[in-house]
Formats: sequence, C-alpha cells, structure tokens
Amino acid sequence: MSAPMKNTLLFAFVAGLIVLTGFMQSWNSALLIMNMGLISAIMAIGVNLQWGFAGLFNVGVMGFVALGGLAVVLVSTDLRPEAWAAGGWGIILALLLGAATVVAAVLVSQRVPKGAARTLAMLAVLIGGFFLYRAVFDPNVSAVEAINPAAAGNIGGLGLPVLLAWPAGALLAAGAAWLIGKTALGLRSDYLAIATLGIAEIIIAVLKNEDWLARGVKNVIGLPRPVPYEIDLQGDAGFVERAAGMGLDPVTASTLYVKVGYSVLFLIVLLILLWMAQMALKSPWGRMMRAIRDNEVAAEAMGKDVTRRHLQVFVLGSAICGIAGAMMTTLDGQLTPGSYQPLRFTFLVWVMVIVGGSGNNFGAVLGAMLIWFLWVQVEPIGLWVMQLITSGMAEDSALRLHLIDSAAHMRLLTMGVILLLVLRFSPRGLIPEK
Amino acid sequence: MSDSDNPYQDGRGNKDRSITNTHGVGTMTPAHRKSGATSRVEGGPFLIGDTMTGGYGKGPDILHECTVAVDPGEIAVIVGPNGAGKSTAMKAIFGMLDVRSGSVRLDGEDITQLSPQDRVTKGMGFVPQTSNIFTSMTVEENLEMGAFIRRDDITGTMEQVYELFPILKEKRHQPAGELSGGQRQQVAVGRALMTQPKVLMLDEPTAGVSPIVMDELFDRIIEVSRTGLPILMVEQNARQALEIADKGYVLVQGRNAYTGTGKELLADPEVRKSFLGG
Amino acid sequence: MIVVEDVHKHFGGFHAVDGASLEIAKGSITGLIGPNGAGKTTLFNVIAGVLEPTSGRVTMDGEDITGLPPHELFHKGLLRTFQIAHEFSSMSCRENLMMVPGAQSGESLWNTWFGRKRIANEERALAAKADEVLEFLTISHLADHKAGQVSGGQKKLLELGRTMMVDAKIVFLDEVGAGVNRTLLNTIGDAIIRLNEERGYTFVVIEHDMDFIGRLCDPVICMAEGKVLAEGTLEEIKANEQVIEAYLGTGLKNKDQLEAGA
Amino acid sequence: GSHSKEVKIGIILGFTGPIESLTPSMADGAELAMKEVTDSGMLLDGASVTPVRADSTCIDAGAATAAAERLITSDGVSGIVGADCSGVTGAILSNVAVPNGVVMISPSATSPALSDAEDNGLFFRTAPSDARQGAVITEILMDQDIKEVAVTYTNNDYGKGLADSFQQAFEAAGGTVTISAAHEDGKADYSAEVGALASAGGDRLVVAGYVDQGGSGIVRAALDSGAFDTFHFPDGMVSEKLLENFGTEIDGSSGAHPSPSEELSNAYAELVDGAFDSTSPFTPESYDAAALIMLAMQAAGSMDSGDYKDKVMEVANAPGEQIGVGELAKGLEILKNGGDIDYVGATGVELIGPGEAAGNYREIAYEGGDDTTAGYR
Amino acid sequence: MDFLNALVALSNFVLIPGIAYGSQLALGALGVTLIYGILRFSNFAHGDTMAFGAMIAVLVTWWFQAMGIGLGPLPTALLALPFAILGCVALLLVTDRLVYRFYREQKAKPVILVIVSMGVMFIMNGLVRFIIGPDDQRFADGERFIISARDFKQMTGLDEGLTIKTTQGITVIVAVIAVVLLFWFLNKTRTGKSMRAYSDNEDLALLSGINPERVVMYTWLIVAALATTAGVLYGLDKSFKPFVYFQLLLPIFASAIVGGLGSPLGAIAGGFIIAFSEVTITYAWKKVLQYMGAEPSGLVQLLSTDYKFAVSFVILLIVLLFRPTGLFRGKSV
Ligand SMILES: Nc1ncnc2c1ncn2[C@@H]1O[C@H](COP(=O)(O)OP(=O)(O)OP(=O)(O)O)[C@@H](O)[C@H]1O
Ligand SMILES: Nc1ncnc2c1ncn2[C@@H]1O[C@H](COP(=O)(O)OP(=O)(O)OP(=O)(O)O)[C@@H](O)[C@H]1O
Ligand SMILES: [Mg+2]
Ligand SMILES: [Mg+2]
Repeated sequence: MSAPMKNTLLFAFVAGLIVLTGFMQSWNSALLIMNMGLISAIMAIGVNLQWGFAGLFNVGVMGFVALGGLAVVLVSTDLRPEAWAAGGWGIILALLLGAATVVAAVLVSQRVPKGAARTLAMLAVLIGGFFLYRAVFDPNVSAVEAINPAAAGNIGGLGLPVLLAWPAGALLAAGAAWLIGKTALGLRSDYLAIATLGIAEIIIAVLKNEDWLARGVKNVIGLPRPVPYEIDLQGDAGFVERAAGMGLDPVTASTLYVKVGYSVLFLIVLLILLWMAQMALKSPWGRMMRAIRDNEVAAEAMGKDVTRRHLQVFVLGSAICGIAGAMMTTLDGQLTPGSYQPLRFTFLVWVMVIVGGSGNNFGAVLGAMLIWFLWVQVEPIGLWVMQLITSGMAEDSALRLHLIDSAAHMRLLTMGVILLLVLRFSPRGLIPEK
Repeated sequence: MSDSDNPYQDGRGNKDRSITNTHGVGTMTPAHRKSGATSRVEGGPFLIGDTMTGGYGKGPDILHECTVAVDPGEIAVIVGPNGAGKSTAMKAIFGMLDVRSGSVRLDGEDITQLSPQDRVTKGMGFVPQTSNIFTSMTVEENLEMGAFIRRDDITGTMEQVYELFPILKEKRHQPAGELSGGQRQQVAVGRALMTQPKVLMLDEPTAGVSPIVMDELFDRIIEVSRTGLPILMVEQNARQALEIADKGYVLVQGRNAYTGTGKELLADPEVRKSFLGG
Repeated sequence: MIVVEDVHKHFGGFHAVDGASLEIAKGSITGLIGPNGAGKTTLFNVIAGVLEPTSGRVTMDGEDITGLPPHELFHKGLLRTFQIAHEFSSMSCRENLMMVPGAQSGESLWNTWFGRKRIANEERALAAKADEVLEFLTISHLADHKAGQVSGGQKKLLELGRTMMVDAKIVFLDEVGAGVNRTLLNTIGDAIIRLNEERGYTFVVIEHDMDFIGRLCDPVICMAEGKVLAEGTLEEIKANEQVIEAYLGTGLKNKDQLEAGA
Repeated sequence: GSHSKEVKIGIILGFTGPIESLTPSMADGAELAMKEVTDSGMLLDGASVTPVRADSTCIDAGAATAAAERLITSDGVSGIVGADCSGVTGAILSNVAVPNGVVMISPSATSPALSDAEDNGLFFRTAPSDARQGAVITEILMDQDIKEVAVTYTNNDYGKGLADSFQQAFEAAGGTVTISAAHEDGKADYSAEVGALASAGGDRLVVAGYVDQGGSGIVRAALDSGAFDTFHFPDGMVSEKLLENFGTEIDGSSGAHPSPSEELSNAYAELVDGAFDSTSPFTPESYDAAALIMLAMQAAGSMDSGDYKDKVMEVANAPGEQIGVGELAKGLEILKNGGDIDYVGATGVELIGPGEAAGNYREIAYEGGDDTTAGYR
Repeated sequence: MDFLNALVALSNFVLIPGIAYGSQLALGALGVTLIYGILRFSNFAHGDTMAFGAMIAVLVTWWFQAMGIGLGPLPTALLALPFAILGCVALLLVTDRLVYRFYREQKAKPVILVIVSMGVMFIMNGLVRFIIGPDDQRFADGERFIISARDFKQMTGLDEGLTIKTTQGITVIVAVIAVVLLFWFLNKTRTGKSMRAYSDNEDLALLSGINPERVVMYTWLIVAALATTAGVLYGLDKSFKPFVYFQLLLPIFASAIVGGLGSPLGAIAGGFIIAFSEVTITYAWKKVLQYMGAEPSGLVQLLSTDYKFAVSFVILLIVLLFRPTGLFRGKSV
C-alpha cells in the first residue's frame, strides 16, 4: 500500500471512530471528543515541533498549557478597578523590582571580576532585592486579596473578547519558554527535560497560590465564550423554528450548534498552524533544522547558531501549547489550576506525538485525535470488558467487584500498552516522518 | 548509515544530559548471543577466517569469501582502502557479525557459532581501533578487566604486562583516561594480553598516534609476537606495518585482492600504487 | 592572517595549552604537528571557538576573535573540518552542501510563510552551486545519495566541499589523514592544493603523516606540552633535535633483531 | 417485581485521580439509595433505577465533560449525582448539564463560587458551603475557650475556601489564626509544612484536608514531632479511617461534620450494614443527593429534569413529614399520595439559597480512641 | 537553656525530618542514577517501581500480621522486605525481558528508552492500582518512637521536645548500610567492577568477556532492591499511596541531577540537598528567634511553604550553572 493511501486510511479510521461514537452514543459526545481532539492535536503539533523537528525533550507541556489558560482569565474577564486601586499597581511595581534584582545580579556577575568580591556583591544584591520585593509585594497582595475573596479577590482581566486570549496565551507561554530555554539550553550541557519538568510544577504552584492573579485554587468560573449560550439559543424562537425544520428538538439542536461552532473555530486554528508548520518544514529552515538534528557540532561549524535555533523552536512549540491551553480553558469556560496534572497534560501529549509519528505534523494530528478518543472511550469500553469477563462470577464475588472497580484504572494501562506496542512495531509512529 | 535506517536509533539529535547518557554506548552487536555448537577440524592455520561472507544485521554482504589467517609467531597484517571491510573482517572473526557462509576456526576447532564472550574464553584477544580502554577505571583495574574471564591468580600475568610496558606500572593507580595517547594504546594491548590470549587481534593500533609512539608500539608488538603469540592486525600505516609483517592481506570491497608476505606486497608495484600511496 | 598570542587553556589544574604563540600567513598551508597530547586539537578548538581560552588572544586580520562561537567565526570566513567526518547523515550530499551558506532568506521563518518566491529563486542558485562543487570533487554521481551512506573518504571530500560553498578565508583541517587510505589521502591533498592555488584559501593542517605534511605544508609548526617547540620548513623541523626527541623518534629498535631472528 | 420503566441516574465521581480513594464509597452511598428505591417499587409507578457511573477524574475538565456528555446524550440519564471536585463540577454544569437541562446534585463540591454559577435552577448540593462550616468551627473552638489556632488546608477550592471562611469567622469572633498554610495532597513530605506550623504555634491545629490524603500526613507528622497534640477536624477528615489511623493519639481533639442527629447517622450506618465504609467522607451526602433526585421525580411525577428541578427544594425542606435515611419508600408513598415531605436523610438535608445544604453539624469530641457526639449545631 | 530549646526545636523540625527525607530521596536517587549510569537512560518508571515494591511489602506484611509473625519493636515490614525485593526483581526482570531488551538489541538511542520507560510508567501505574487499589494503606507496626517528644521533655526538662521515630532511625541506618554495601560492591567485587566497566565502555566490556546481559540483570537486581527499600521505608515513615510515588519522581530526579547523574555519591548528596532545601528555606524562624531573645512580629519565613519545591528546583539550576555535570561531576558509576 502506498504511503498516502495508508495515511488517508488511518485518518478515515479515526474519523470513522468518531462517527461511530455519533451513532452508538450521541452526536454531542462525538463532537465533544472531536473538539478536545482538535485541541490536543494543536498541543501535539507544538510538542512535535520541539521533539520531532529539533529533538528537544519538553516534559513541561502542562505548564505552558496552564499559562494559556491564565491568559484567558487575564484577557477576557472583567476589569476590577477597585483591585487596581487597592494594590494592583503595587504588585506590578514589586514584580518590576524583582525583575530588576535579577537583572542587577546578572550584571554584577558579568561585570565584576571573579572572586569573593563578586560572590559577596551578588549575594548582597539578591538578598537586598528580595527583601525590598517582599516589602512592596506582600501588603499589596493582601490588599487585593481582601476584596470579596469568596467571589473575587484578584486583579481581574482586561475585559477583551475571549478570542484575543488565544494569541495572548501564545505570548505568555512564549515568554516563559524563552526564559526557560535561555537558562536550560544556555547551560553548558542541555538540561531541558528536568528544567521543563520543574518549571511546569512551579507555574502550577504560582497559579495555585497567587490568588491575586487568577484566584488560585478558588478557580475562575463562567469565563466568556466565543459562541452563543445554549440557553439563549433555546430561548430564541427563530432558532427553535429552524431546528424544528431540521427535525431536531431545541436542546439537541442548541448543544450541537454550539459544539459545531467550537469545532469550526478550532479547525481554523489547527489548519493555520498545520500550514505554517508544513511550510517551515519544507523550506531551507526545515533543512537547517534537520542538519542541526543530524549533527549539532557540524551545523555549528557551518555557521548555524544552534542554541538560538533550539531556543526559537522551543519558544514556538511552547507558544502553540499556550494557544491550545487558552482554547481549552475557553472550551471549559473556567480556569481550575488544580486540574493541571502531568500525567494528563504532559505525558499524554507525548503519547499522542509518539504514536502519531514524531517529526510528522500529520502524524501528530492523527495521534492526538486517536489517543484522545481512546482516553475518553477506554473507560466505558474497559467497564464493558470487565463486565464481560466477570459475567460468569457470582453477583457479590470479591474478585468480580474488584475487577469492576479497577476498570477505571485500565485507562493508564491501555495508554502504556499502546505506547509500547507502537514503539515496538512501528517505532516511527503511525505516520512516519517522510 | 545505520543511523538513519534503524528507526530505533533515531534519537532526533536529542542530547539532553538530564535524561540520556551517551557515555560508552556500545555499537557492537554480537551475531550469536548464545553460543551454538563447535566442532573439531584437523589441520589448517591456528586462526583462520575461512572464505567468510556476511554483513551487518539484515544488510547486504560486506565480506565476500574473504580469508585471513595467522599462525603462532607470526604477524599478519590486513591493509586496504577505507570501507574495504578490514574492520568488518576482524569483527566477523570475533563473532560480531553474522557469517553467512564460511567459517572461523581456532586451534583446530570450528567456532563460527560461538558468542563473543565464549571466543574470549577460547583465547582470543581483541583491541579495537578506538575507545579501547576503560577511561574511568585505573590502569590496574583495566588490566583486571582484561582478565575478567579468568578465575585463576592473575598477579603473574600482570607482572609480565608491567614488564613489557614499564610505564604502566608507574601509573597503575591513575585513571586510564588521564594517560597520553601512546600510553593508552599500551594499556589497551596490556588489557588484551591479560586474558593470556592464544591470539591477539589489533584494529589500527597506531591510528592518530605520533611517529615516536607508533615506533614504540610496533616495537612492543614485535616483542609480544616473539613470545610466540600470533598477531592479526589491521593497519593504515601500511608501509611500516608491512615491513614487520610475516603475512599481508590486501582487501578490496570485502574480497582478498592480494596476499603474500609483507615484503612481497611491498615490492608489488600494483599494490604500492593503489594502496600504499605510490 | 591569524595571530595567536600567548594562549593558555587549562582543564582544572592541567595546562593543555600553555602559552602558545604563533602566526599563520595568508595563503599558506601551515602544518601543525606534535606528540599526542601536545595540545594541538585543544589549540585548534580555542581558535575555532569551541573552547574559550583561559587567557590569551586570537586575532584574525587584526580583529580580535577570541572566544567567538563557531557560527560567528564561520561568517567571518573561518571554517573547519573534523577529524571524524561530521556529515549530515540523513540528508543527501547536495543538501549537505546547500545548507552551508549563511544568510539564506529561507532560514527565517517569516520568509517560509510569506517570502516563498524569493526562497525558490535562491534555492535554484544554491543547487546549481552545489552541483558545481560536487563536480570539482569528482563525486557528482553521489548528489542524491544520503551522506550517511557514502564511504569514509567520500565523506571527507564532502567536508572539504562544504568549505567551497562559501568564500572561506581560512580552513582548519584536523587529522584528515588518520584512518584514511593513503591513495585517497593523495586525492584529498590534491584538492587542498587546488583550493589553495585557485581560490586562495589559507589552510592549517594537523597531521601525523610526515609524507603528507611534506607534500603540502610550507611552514610547519611543532608543538609539545602546550607550547610551540619549533617552526620552519619541514626539513628544518626534521633536523631539530628536540622535535626528534619529542615526536619523530629514530625508528624501530627491534626491527633488526626481528630480521635477525627470523 | 416487574418494573414498568427504567430511570437512569448518572454518578460522576473521580474514580481515578487525586480523590480516587474516596469516590468508591461515595458511589456506593448513592447506589444504596437507588437500590432502596428500586426495591420499594414505589417510584413513578414501579420504575427501576439504574445507576450509571462515569469518571470525572476530579481534575480533568475535558475528560469529565466528555463523560457527562456521554451519560446525558448517550445513556440518557435523567439526573446526575456529582460531580465531586468543584472544578470539574463547574465545567460539567456549564457545558453539559445546563445546555441539556439536566439536574445535577453534588455531594461534595463546596466552593462558594458555585453558588453564583449560572445554573438555570438545575444545580444543588447536599454538602454545605464552606461559609457555614467556618462559623460552626469557630463556635466549637470558642466554646472550648481556644483563642489561638494554626490552620492547614489542602490546596484546592475545598480546603482554601474552608480555611478562608473559617479564618474570617474566627478572627471576627476575636480569635487569632497564627498561620494558614496550604499543603498539597499526594506530596512526598510534609516536614516543611509542619515545621512552619509548629513555629507559628497555637492551641490547636485545624486540618482542612482529606483524611486519606495530605490531611492525615500532616496530622501524623504534627503528632510525631510533638508540634500539636490536639486538632480540629472538619468534614473531610471525620471518618472511621481517622480513628483507625490515630486511635487515642488524637484524644482531646474536636471535630464536626454535617449530620442532623445521632439517630440519623446511626440509621445510615445500620442501613449500610458494613457493605462499605459508611463513615468515609461525603458518602451520606451522596446517598442524600441520589435520594433527592428520586424524591423530586416522584413529586413532579416525571423523570424529566425540566419538570422536577423545581421540586428538589420542596422535598428537601419543610413543611411536610420528616423522612430519614432508609425511609425512602415512605417518602415516595407520601408524595405519590400528593402529600408533602421534608427530606432529612443521612445528613439532615436542608437546602437554602441557591440550593445548598444549610448544614446541621454534629460536634465530635475524640476521647479514648473513639469519637463521641458532643452535640449538634 | 533557651539556647538549648532553640537548638532542639531546630533539630526536631528541620534536622531530623531533613535527614530522614534526605535518606529516602537518596535511596530513590541511587536507583535512578544506577540505571542512568549503566543502562544509560533516565527511568521515568522508577517512582512506580518503588510503588510496586512497597505494595508487595504491604501485602506480605499484612499476611505476616495475620499470621501473628512480627519483629517485636521493629516494624514487620522489615521482615517482608526480602520478599518484596524478590517480587520487585521479578517484575523488573520480566519488564526487561519483554520491553527493554529488545531495544538494547536494536542499539536504540537512550532517549528512545526514556520514552519507552514512560510507557512502562503508565502500565506499572495501572498495575499497582489494579492490584491494591488507589487508597492509602497502613502497614506500619511495632514501636513508633525511639524518643518521643513527651519523653524527651520529661527527661530533659526543656520546653521543646525532640522526636526520633523508629522509622526515621531505620531509614537512616538502612540507607547507610545500602550505600556502604553498594560502594563495596561496585569498587571491590568482580561483578561490581564489571558493571563499572560496562558503564564505561560497553563494547570493550563485551570484548573482555563480560556478558552484557548479566550486567543488565545485576543492575535490575540492585535497582529493585534499592527501589523497594526506598519505597518501603518511605511508606513506613509516611504512608503507602500509589499516587504519591509518582509524585516522588521529580524530587528524586532533582536529587540525582544535583549530585551528578551517574554518580552514587552524588545521588546521596543530592538527596540531602533537595530535602534540606525544602525544609530549611521555607522554615519559619519565629520560634527559634523567640528562644534567642528576639520578638519577631511575623513568622520570619523566607518563602511560604507553597514554594518549597520551587526552591529545590532553583538550587538545582544554580548548581548546574556552576557545575554543569552536577556536584560530583556525574561521571558514570
Ligand atoms: N555497524 C555497521 N552496520 C552496517 N554497515 C556497516 C557497519 N560498520 C561498517 N559498515 C559498512 O561496512 C563497510 C566496511 O566497513 P569497515 O569498517 O569494515 O571498513 P574498513 O576497511 O575497516 O575501513 P577503515 O579503513 O575506514 O576503517 C563499509 O561500507 C561500512 O559502511
Ligand atoms: N576536556 C578536557 N578535559 C581535560 N583534559 C583535556 C580535555 N581535552 C584535552 N585534554 C588534555 O589536554 C591534553 C592536550 O590534548 P589535545 O587533544 O589538544 O592533544 P593533541 O595535541 O591534539 O593530541 P593528539 O595528537 O593525540 O590528537 C591531553 O593531555 C588531553 O588529555
Ligand atoms: Mg576500520
Ligand atoms: Mg588531536
């Protein structure tokens, strides 16, 4: 079978799975799986850019996704003038002071000659800066957080349309990625993996604990949507009429309408990113990246600034994860920092990329859709399998109950098995690079 | 090469120190992990790779009916252009390569089906071309590792090695990685001698060493050979090597192109022109 | 052209390069020899920007280039090849050459999306140039082969070819001869001489093969223990007592005995 | 008997994820109520109730909404018990329950933010909101003349919300909170937290956490290092497991959890009869959530959410005959006959405001390795 | 007296927990670093390996407890440890056989093995929960304390108590024994040296007659022993909960890297650095200062405990900045 033929069949297969869900379960379920699948596909493209094109091992996807989510809150929620009056500006000032301290310390380390003097000077700058920062930061934070903590207590957002939060999420993630890349890729050996693993945890810790920023673990719910509300549609006589014309009841019609709306938005973003990634891959830029991947030392000797290119790819990939994160938070309609878990947002995305085919953008998309489908559907399938296995056992046999209770854990097991099977029998993934 | 063909070896250029360790990664794949049967064969040279044909993994044949042999007290030298299959022939003899037809015989025994470890036990010593010492271990530990398969007292052999390479005794407690190039080569040969091999195989022992070290190494090799140990070696410094060789093989594209004594090959104008640089 | 002034490179307490000073004349083919561990490769790496010197200064045409990273030196016309060939193994030989020139507009992401026409034109010109170079190296037939799958010597030629894709001023060759068949080495030597004569490249060559050095290099510099031991024509160097003691030696001691015994 | 129709009720809880160890008992609680109703044969003229479980993962809003979507649009459930964690509850509510108009009763989401959520009258909870509990704890501590406490909370909306509202109430009553330190569930080590808590000091440590999570870890470390001898345990901590873990070591501590009266909780334990851990946090709330859905259906005479959503408050609150745990058949009977009930259930359900439990609390004193009821508030 | 009180408070809340936690991390990091040094990849499944070993210990302990077998004042789990190690060895050897060996034979790049270990992590994760469930499990028994705070106060008459738990004592002792054994094994025994040789240069090890598969097997044996010991000690000291072992992965990696990946000595140092940085930097000095005569107004806490992990991570970065290969210049084993 020719490669394009095989790939088409693979995509058709995944589409078939989703359609099957539509018939067997419901179209709402099918569309929902597809929507999250599209978002996952975008994350997978981001990770694929980093791992597939440049061999950068980012195990902090979760952090960038979370930053995208933060962007939604900061961009689209309402302005809170009282919070700004109480201490918002003070917080900004404190953060600037903190940044200035770090910059000063770096300057000291560059300017002052090596020795005890430098160490002392750096320590003095850092410690002094830290206490100054805390002195400004703490009271202002308390002031902001004191304002109606049960429902607000944060600095709010800019009140802009939520779609603007998507590029903003990219920017935020890119900024963080730049800082991480600058440090981890700038170290004499590459320590990106542990750096991203750690930073992702720190980002989540900040999101959880800095209530003034986005309410911390108290969550922000009811974020604005780029699509209409189902209730409004159900109340809209024109819509109900049209739905009836298509033989649908208003509830089904409205829920489907909204989901299709999201699908269209997500698809547009995905296609744009896919196009951009493909164009880059097929150009001299892509050739350069392949050269760097093949032989870093030689590429460096041939005038390619390897560190800068790695940084570029890392920032871009992370920015894409940021967009995906913003889209996901938009779809959820809420930001819940507690929900960011490495298993789900880092390792699962990796499974998607590896299974799909690292280095191939279409592979990443396919892998994302397939794995997401399984992630959602393994649970009912697992339960069904367990029931089948245990159907012969007594109603209250301990083993039977245990097996049925364990069905939910089949999800992780299944992901592991799929990953290992693919790595074993088709190590380049379902759609290999070239 | 194999890098891009084997999907499992596609690391995508990742060099992340926090997850992978590239130090000392192996490249050799034994043809037989578990030894098969051996059989006795009468006569023939002490060590012979006889009409060997074979290649790496499932790849194409690299050796085509290639024969190399060595007898006690002899130095046999293999020369030939790059990629001719010289190192491959050595590996085939050592069991790192599937010999699809032909055989390897040592001291009247067919060892074609043996795993490399068992060939070591049978008395074969091999010094690869590069990374041929344990850099993080001391000189003494390197020698001990050479005698890994031996269960008897090794102090005597170690003394012999120190006698042969006095500098090593001086540096016995130093990590071998801190030695100079020439000294490293001595450690490498010493390590191989620790097995008390019945035959010694060297792959380009002088590549990249300065003339003075090269001379010294050749001196040592001659000395070792005079103890009666057969030596099979690959050399690119073909002229010097052939000068000390009792037997020379010229390999071209995996086939024996010329065979003769060192002197004969040196004298052959065709060989001189094509392989010795005029 | 290149002036190295009192360069030191220490690894911990070990002085790999210990106050080396030398000058490389424009248009010359300079040989760099010395015992193993003399610090040749280290000095090379310092000049080529791979290592930062502990102290000392390197200038090129009067400009201080100490500590510049390799990719910046490349753009100044300082190129190097590797002791072990560093080809881009999954790319074709042509692509290996095409990726070399710097400042390709297609290397900017922006252009890959919005400047596709310009890229296409540039690519055509590059491909033509690459084919020309392959022709020069007598390996045109390998243009579409993966570089990982050509022979060792051909990889070395390819390395040399990369230096021809741009206007290099000075090229550093690290042990081109090690493990290379002498006949092929002669071909490479011819290519080096041609580049030197036709294009005016300056070469610095590290090599242990005295024949090769003798054929190519005019000034020969011998290093030992991190310092420059001697400098001059090969004849002068060969006659230098210190060099003989440290590096060249006086030939095999056992050979005569061997022959006597045999 | 033979059932004329089938009512499906979804149970969406985090069977995997951070609170995966609490959820099986919660689901058992809800299913217990359903079984009781089915067995009674009273609901909507003999309908049988089938529970359909789905995994909310507690944290992954995407997976949770997908699961809820499946329950509603594919399995066709008529109501949902769940979800558990406030985050996913909000997501399911706004993305699935409200658009599809399905009633959702959470047994454990206590975040005050959910009170204001856009719910179209579809969302209720049988767990009291944090604000109420904060006041209860303050009363208990003040009555024991404890004026200075340290607080540690599990770092999620439940813990944080509870810690905040407690601190507010306690300080308003003249007490001092020396430190309010978060702890992450499932982390490797709590020495740092305990060190900080000990240094800040206080007469008692309020542990707003989960009993099988960091909460117990903190208590363990605090006891072992001698940092605190007595504690106050809010609802997430009160269970058999706590006694099992600490026995007499926590003598002198106090606790409180939503429970109307001794008889009711005993009745619940009796009903469960050891089938699962009836004292595990939020299992009586789960029983009540399921019961409320079915009672409201009966009251409306319909299993359609749109019809019965308005009945939830009615069956839960006075006037009417009080229906306790295990008396669902009786309640259904009364409703069938057009009567009024006031469901009390296992936790003394009383829904206030936008449909949250008002919260009757049982005050607990820990003595001799046992928990004794010190009173009701 | 007050000075003593301050000292005791500091020991009780910083020193002793730090040492115990540090030993636990060190044992975990030793396993990670061994795999890194000899098998050449970072094993993402290590946390779950610890969970698996500890799980067997829990099951066997329960069985012993039911049979009435015990160790008196010492926890029964110590008796179960050898069985748990055997179980864990079996698991790892089977995993190696089914999964890793194939990639070794293919000469797969180490990073591929890292990804493979992710898959193994997923599977082990599910396996442990499948067998024992996700819950918290208690299996500690025996005497809880070597010195309890109350006894200490009575003995010394100080206001501050000092606690040393039996499990803490055991943890430190076992960690010391394990480390000494490991060093002796690696540096003095034939097998140990062959492992170092393999780690240094695989090809040459093969040419010296060292059987690579044996080295790999020994590595897994040791790793299983270390992981199980670490997992059981951790479980005894805190509690057994599968999810927590996954969370341990990050501090364990951080420890191994700070110390220098591949260096056993580094793993130990790293464990203590990470443990102490978590505990000290977020410690509230109020009480200690009060004993010293000061009257601080606040808690005198440098950073809130929420960021304890961030601290250890920043320390990791600083170490790498100045020593790119970690404190013990991560040469292999
Ligand atoms: N591991 C391997 N897998 C596949 N092919 C290989 C492998 N090693 C070498 N080859 C191929 O086998 C052929 C012979 O290589 P070999 O190393 O034996 O040459 P050689 O004569 O030793 O050359 P040199 O003088 O450069 O060392 C070459 O074409 C090479 O590409
Ligand atoms: N990264 C390093 N760390 C420590 N020592 C080093 C390092 N690199 C080189 N050295 C030491 O510095 C000395 C000089 O090495 P260098 O490679 O420059 O020698 P060379 O002249 O190129 O020798 P050869 O001819 O063998 O290639 C050697 O003793 C070497 O061991
Ligand atoms: Mg060779
Ligand atoms: Mg060199």
